Amino acid sequence: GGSSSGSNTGGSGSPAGSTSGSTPGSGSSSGGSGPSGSLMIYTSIYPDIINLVSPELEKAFPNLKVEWFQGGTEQVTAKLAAEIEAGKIGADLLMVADPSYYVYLKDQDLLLPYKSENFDAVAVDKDTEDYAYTGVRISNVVIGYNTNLVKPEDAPKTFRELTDPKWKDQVVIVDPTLSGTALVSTYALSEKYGWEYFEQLRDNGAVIGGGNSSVETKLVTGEFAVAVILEENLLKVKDRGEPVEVVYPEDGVIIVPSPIGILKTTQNAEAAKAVVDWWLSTEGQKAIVTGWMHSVRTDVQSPKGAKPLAEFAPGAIKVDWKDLASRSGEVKDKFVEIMGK
Amino acid sequence: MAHIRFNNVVKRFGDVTVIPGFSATVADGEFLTLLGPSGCGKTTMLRILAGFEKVTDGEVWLGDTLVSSPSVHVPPEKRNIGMVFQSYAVWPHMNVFDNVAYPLRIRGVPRQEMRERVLRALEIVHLQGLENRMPSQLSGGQQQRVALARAIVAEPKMLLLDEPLSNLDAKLREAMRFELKEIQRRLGITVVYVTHDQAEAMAMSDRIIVMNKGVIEQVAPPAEIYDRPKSRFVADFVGLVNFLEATVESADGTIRIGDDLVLKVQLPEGSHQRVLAAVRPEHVRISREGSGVGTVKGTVKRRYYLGDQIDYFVETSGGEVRVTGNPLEDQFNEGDTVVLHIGHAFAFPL
Amino acid sequence: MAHIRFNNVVKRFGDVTVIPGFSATVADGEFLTLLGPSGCGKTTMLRILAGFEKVTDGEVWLGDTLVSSPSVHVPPEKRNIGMVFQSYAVWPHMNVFDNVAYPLRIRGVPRQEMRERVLRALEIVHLQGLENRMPSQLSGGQQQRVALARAIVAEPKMLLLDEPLSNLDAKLREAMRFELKEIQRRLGITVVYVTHDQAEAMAMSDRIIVMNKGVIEQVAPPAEIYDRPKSRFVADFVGLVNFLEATVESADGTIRIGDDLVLKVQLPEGSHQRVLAAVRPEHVRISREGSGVGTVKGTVKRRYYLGDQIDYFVETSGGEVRVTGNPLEDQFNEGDTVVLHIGHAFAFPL
Amino acid sequence: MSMRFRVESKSVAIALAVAVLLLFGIFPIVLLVINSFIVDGHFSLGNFREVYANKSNLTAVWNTIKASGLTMLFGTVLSFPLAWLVGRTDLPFKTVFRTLIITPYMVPPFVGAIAWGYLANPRIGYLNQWIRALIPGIEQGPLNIYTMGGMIWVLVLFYFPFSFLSISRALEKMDPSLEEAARISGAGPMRVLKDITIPLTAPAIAAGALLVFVAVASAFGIPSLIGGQARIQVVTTRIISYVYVGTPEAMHEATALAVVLLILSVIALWFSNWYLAKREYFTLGGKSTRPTMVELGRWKWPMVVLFAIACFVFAILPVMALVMTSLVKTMGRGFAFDNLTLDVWRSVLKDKVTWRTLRTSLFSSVLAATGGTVVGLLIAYLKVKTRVRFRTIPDFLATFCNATPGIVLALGLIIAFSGKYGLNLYGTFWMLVVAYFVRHLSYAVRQAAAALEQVHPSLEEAALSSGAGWGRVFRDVTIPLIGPSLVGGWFLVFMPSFYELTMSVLLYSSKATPVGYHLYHLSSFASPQSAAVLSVLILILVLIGNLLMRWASRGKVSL
Ligand SMILES: Nc1ncnc2c1ncn2[C@@H]1O[C@H](COP(=O)(O)OP(=O)(O)OP(=O)(O)O)[C@@H](O)[C@H]1O
Ligand SMILES: Nc1ncnc2c1ncn2[C@@H]1O[C@H](COP(=O)(O)OP(=O)(O)OP(=O)(O)O)[C@@H](O)[C@H]1O
Ligand SMILES: [Mg+2]
Ligand SMILES: [Mg+2]
Repeated sequence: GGSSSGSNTGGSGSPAGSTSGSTPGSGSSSGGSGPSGSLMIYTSIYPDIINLVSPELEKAFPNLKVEWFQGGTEQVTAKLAAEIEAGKIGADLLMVADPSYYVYLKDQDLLLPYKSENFDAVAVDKDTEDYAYTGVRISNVVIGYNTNLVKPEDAPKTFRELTDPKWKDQVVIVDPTLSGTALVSTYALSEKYGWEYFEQLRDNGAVIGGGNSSVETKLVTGEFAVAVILEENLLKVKDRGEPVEVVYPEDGVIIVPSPIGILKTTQNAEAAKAVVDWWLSTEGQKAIVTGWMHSVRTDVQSPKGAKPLAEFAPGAIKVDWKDLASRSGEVKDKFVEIMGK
Repeated sequence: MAHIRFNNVVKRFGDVTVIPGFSATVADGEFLTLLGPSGCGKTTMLRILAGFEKVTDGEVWLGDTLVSSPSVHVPPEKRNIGMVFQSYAVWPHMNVFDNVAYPLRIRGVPRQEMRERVLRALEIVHLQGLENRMPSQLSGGQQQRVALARAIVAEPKMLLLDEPLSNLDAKLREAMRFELKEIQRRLGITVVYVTHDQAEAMAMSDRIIVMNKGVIEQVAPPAEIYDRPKSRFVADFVGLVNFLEATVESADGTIRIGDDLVLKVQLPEGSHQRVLAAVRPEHVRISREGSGVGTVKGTVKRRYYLGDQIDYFVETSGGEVRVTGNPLEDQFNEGDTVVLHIGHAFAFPL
Repeated sequence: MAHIRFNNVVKRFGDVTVIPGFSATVADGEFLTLLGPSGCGKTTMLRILAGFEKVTDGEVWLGDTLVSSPSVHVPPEKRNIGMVFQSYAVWPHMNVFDNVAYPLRIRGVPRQEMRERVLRALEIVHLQGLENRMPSQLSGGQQQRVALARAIVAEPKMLLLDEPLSNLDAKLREAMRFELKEIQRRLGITVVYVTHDQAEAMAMSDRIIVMNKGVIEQVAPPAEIYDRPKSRFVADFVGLVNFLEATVESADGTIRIGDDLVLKVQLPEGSHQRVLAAVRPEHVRISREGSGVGTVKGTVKRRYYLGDQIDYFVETSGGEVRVTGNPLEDQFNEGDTVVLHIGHAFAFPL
Repeated sequence: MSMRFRVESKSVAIALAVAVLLLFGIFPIVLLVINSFIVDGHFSLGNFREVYANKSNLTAVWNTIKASGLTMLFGTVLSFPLAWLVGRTDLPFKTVFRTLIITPYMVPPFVGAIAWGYLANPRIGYLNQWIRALIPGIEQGPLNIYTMGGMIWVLVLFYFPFSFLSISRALEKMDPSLEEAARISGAGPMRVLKDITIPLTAPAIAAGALLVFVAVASAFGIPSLIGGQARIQVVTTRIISYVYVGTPEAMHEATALAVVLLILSVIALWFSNWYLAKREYFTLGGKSTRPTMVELGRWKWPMVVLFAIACFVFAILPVMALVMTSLVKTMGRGFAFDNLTLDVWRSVLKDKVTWRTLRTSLFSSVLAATGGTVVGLLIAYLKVKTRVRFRTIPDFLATFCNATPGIVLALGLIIAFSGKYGLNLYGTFWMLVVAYFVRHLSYAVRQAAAALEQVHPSLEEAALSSGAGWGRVFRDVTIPLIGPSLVGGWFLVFMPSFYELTMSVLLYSSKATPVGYHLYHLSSFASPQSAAVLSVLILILVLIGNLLMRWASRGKVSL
């Protein structure tokens, strides 16, 4: 590692105009009033959640100026890759969806080990060796269906069932080349059922509907009856009154415990650590739940309309994040090869 | 049939009336020239005849076919016309050969014959050897000749030529004139010609139309236009002329100009006390002395040597008179006292 | 200082040598005309002088400044010239007024003065009242006059005029000639003029350069060019001429043409057995009879009426001779037997 | 002589323009490309071998060539007659038609793709529903936008304005006597079109075709939304799948794959240069001729109807689909009278972020478009009007920048301008301006170059001999003569910059958030309806802007 160690002058690399003049540690020295200076968080959590937590963070850390760069997981990581190349990482804290990316960053020695005071409360995958990252929110890949088109009793019960002729030309799935969570589900399903599963899906007329939001629209408008999609998308539109329902597949929900991690190059490690603590606290986790995701803590309840994690977590499909981290390109290629014309 | 008839043609651009009313006929095989001041509507008439401008009113007939009227419009390509545009309109993306070959190509002339005919046309306009040049590599006169070659190559029934020789030198012009005349005679085609070169108009035309502000002033064979101009405008526009105010002395046509110049002319219709006498320079002989009817004394004010002739401006009691002298004959200098012998004059109402 | 010096200027386009070598000087305030066949390089020379073409070799000096050489190139806008392009180059996006006003605008002339000067220039070219027209609403001749007005409006030190009157009728041409000459005299500017109109060249120029294929054939005042052409080419190109083969009878210049025509000429340098005699049509008098030195019998073959003159082509034993007759005098018809009196002739080596 | 060393304003201006292009466009791309040759700190062709050995990538290359080629072909074939109708005939309402027909260009392509999804998805597309209602017995379809044909259809609609704008301007500028000379030679109108009009407008046609080709090859929105569902991979979607791995190594692989787009664009540009170089195209000369409009006669009203139908299909239908979507309460129930609401409109219009991002985008894209027009004009001038050696190189370089997919270019910009090489723009408003400028510069170059090809040199020379320096000539003669094309080029840069998404998402900062980011966020996190509202809003604003411009310039400047 070390290729990107913070040999550069303070604060200048921050992309979102962070004008922090803070010297390392300046935040930590100021005892009672908490960390100060500024902190840049790169994240893929929804902007409405950011809007929600911003005032809370402000309350919790009155001297800290928290800035956000928000985008899809893929965009955030692409940006980070370029910054790594330029040797100017702008983020202090990273909160993107795909856990395997943290495996990669850790391998590159880019993450700052930190065992949060709330670490033990986290009930999902976390780096228990080095404390380089820890899950902070949980997204689940599930099945959704349009209630205008499918009666609850007819709804598919398993991922496997989607290859059944009953669902011919009715299924829409998310593109793993565009979405990190879809990459995870593709990996998980191909590991569980082999690539034949996707060949069968293809032959059954399943369609790649783009990213999660685009698939969501196709399901909502009734263009497709069934979708393999993130639970949070379904919960959100269902709440809005759209005709969709969630199915937690019996052959295993795919749980994606999205982590939080501190970049080694941070100039304000104290603040970063404090904010990690906050996110893992019950306040932070409540915000997560408002955003239709599940909390990583057992003491925070599930989002509205969702099954509690505990009910489906045991039967979830296990994902080997290390393996995925090293094979993501291969998985995408294979998927494209199978689904492509 | 390339007999042309203009039937009270009117042309307006927006609210500018360019042709208030134009009626004329051109016989089959005739060489007709439009002559008139810049901006009088010559190009407009040619364009109407070619079918590029619709008429605002009136009719144009080609033979027995009505080709233009406010409701009828035969498109240009159906009129079998060759044309040289005042702006040349040589196609910049084709070389000389292709430019000239185009009308033949359209007519589907076989390759070999086409080649021959194009080369012949290029020879006629003295452009042999430049077939492969692009127009931008040609001089102005060369481009004009490409346009000319293109107009004649297909030997159309009718040729419309808008100042086709204006950028050529005297020698080449004369050669071209000769060739054009030759083509016209050989093929018996009808030519409508626009030129501002009087010698050209005189030498080539069967008839000349003198236009002024879109209106026909006179239609007649060249000699008649020159010798019996119908109006002061025609006399003035065609050839050089000295205008001198005169008093009518008697009804048989004797007029007096200034103190001592007495001339015999054909008086214009209607009775007039005073008329405008018009005298062409070449109808005046200049000499050292002389007297009698038609002579007047004067002083040489200015003198211009033109090579084949000398122009004198002579001050007389009746006004300044321009005279053309032959350089071979007696020459006069500025300030010399001379006598002018006026051989012929016309008279117009003042 | 608008004294111009061309120092062995060479111009090649790719591998076409257009100007093989051109040396000449133009005095301050001189009116110099370039005369030559189409494509001989006149426009090229003007463009070199204006600074639009770089020279391949040689130098151009304006006064004491080297303005063009293979390594030096003063841009056109620094040369203080006015120019009329053979293609007019009237700007289609500006109306007449703005086109003409442009050189003044560049020079920062105040509004009111600009307006006056533009209107004056438009008056000079007879375009009053068309200030607000767009070029596309003008006739060819009108556009050309806009170009002329634009060239003179700023009264530059040097005027380069490339066939500026080619699309104007005789009347307007003469008026323009007069105005140009007037401007030149008043301002004492240097004018380099390209024309194919010989009368124009003769009447206006202080000196004429006759060019042929990029090479200077003769530089001299008009009368000298006409009366003492240095070469057969010049004699032929400037003015009309009859070429007749002749045998030298004696070293004092007596030559014989055909059977019976004996003339006295100045023999060309070097000794020759046979020479080419050149006779200008206006140096020949045509009559019914006569005899002696310088006379020859012949038959009228063709006759062209040109208004102010009549051209006769007379067949003699020495060849066909073109003669200019005055329409006022005795007229001859095709077939008539006539006698030609030759007043003056030159001789060139065969 | 001191003259020899005089610094000309012309050379300085052009040199500056080229320098700007090199610094902001070429430098970042070259950095990336060089890095793509380095594996583990050594020079290696490994990335290239890896990427180009992959069968999916090769299929994607072929699909890209096919999609770009066909879009270019259909786009050109479609725009020529339309451009001819508005440029050379007395077609009634042509100013309205001219603006309407290019409205697809005023809508972000990905939104357009969504709109066409609403219209023509085989199951519940509005069009299909209507057709099925009219013709009973059809179960599905009959239209299916999710096919190669469907994708090309949408691509054509969104990219043909390149061709339409440049061709219509060229036709307007053409000296009609050139066509008349052919008519009089006996050629009928169609023959004249083939022999004279089309060859003489070749620079404009080629310019448009080239832009369409390169733009489509480097486009992501439409191929991803439509091609994805149609299972058609193209180079950009493949590149994205590399980039989205989120590691520098994958980024290098993405760059290696992007190189094929650079090569394709170079081939296309080289081909067009080669074709154009053989001829001259001065159709705007020193002698003005009357601007004769072809009279359509009895074809007039049929043509109006045809054009109106085209406008309806190209512009009104998709916008209508967006508006309909934006008005429904729940998308699940579709467009029904008891399911309508203005809430989405209200919330988007009331949202301060909407207006803030619109403002940011307006400023950045006006700057990018203006800068692009100036630099593009100079580069085009260098190429067309000078005899300098290597004069065509900057044009190639601008085309490179255009051929580089936005995502790759954005990565390059981050690497180049985050301070490592002395200049730190990253995270500022200026980064957006630079990105938009670089990516779309070649639109301006193409438009200007095609227009300059037509202008006879004597028009500039006349101004020089009037005493104007080069800068003045440029301002007074050159620019006004090709003005309409420059406005067209400005618009072509402005519009995609205004709603730019791919690069914006990577380069925005909290202080300067462009509307493209907002749009992205609305469509992926909020509701597709708010994205529809925002797109329609952008469209309305642009149309108003156009009207204002036309009004302020008394009809001289408009689209
Ligand atoms: N780019 C070029 N390449 C090759 N030859 C050229 C080029 N430009 C001009 N020429 C040739 O140079 C010669 C001189 O051209 P120029 O325009 O100077 O002639 P000109 O004397 O003005 O003729 P004109 O009286 O017909 O206008 C012509 O024969 C022309 O064909
Ligand atoms: N579109 C137009 N709008 C207004 N007036 C016009 C338009 N086109 C031409 N004119 C005018 O019509 C008149 C006739 O033009 P035309 O070109 O026929 O003249 P011309 O006789 O050919 O002149 P020239 O000898 O100068 O070429 C001119 O006075 C011109 O200004
Ligand atoms: Mg005319
Ligand atoms: Mg010339």
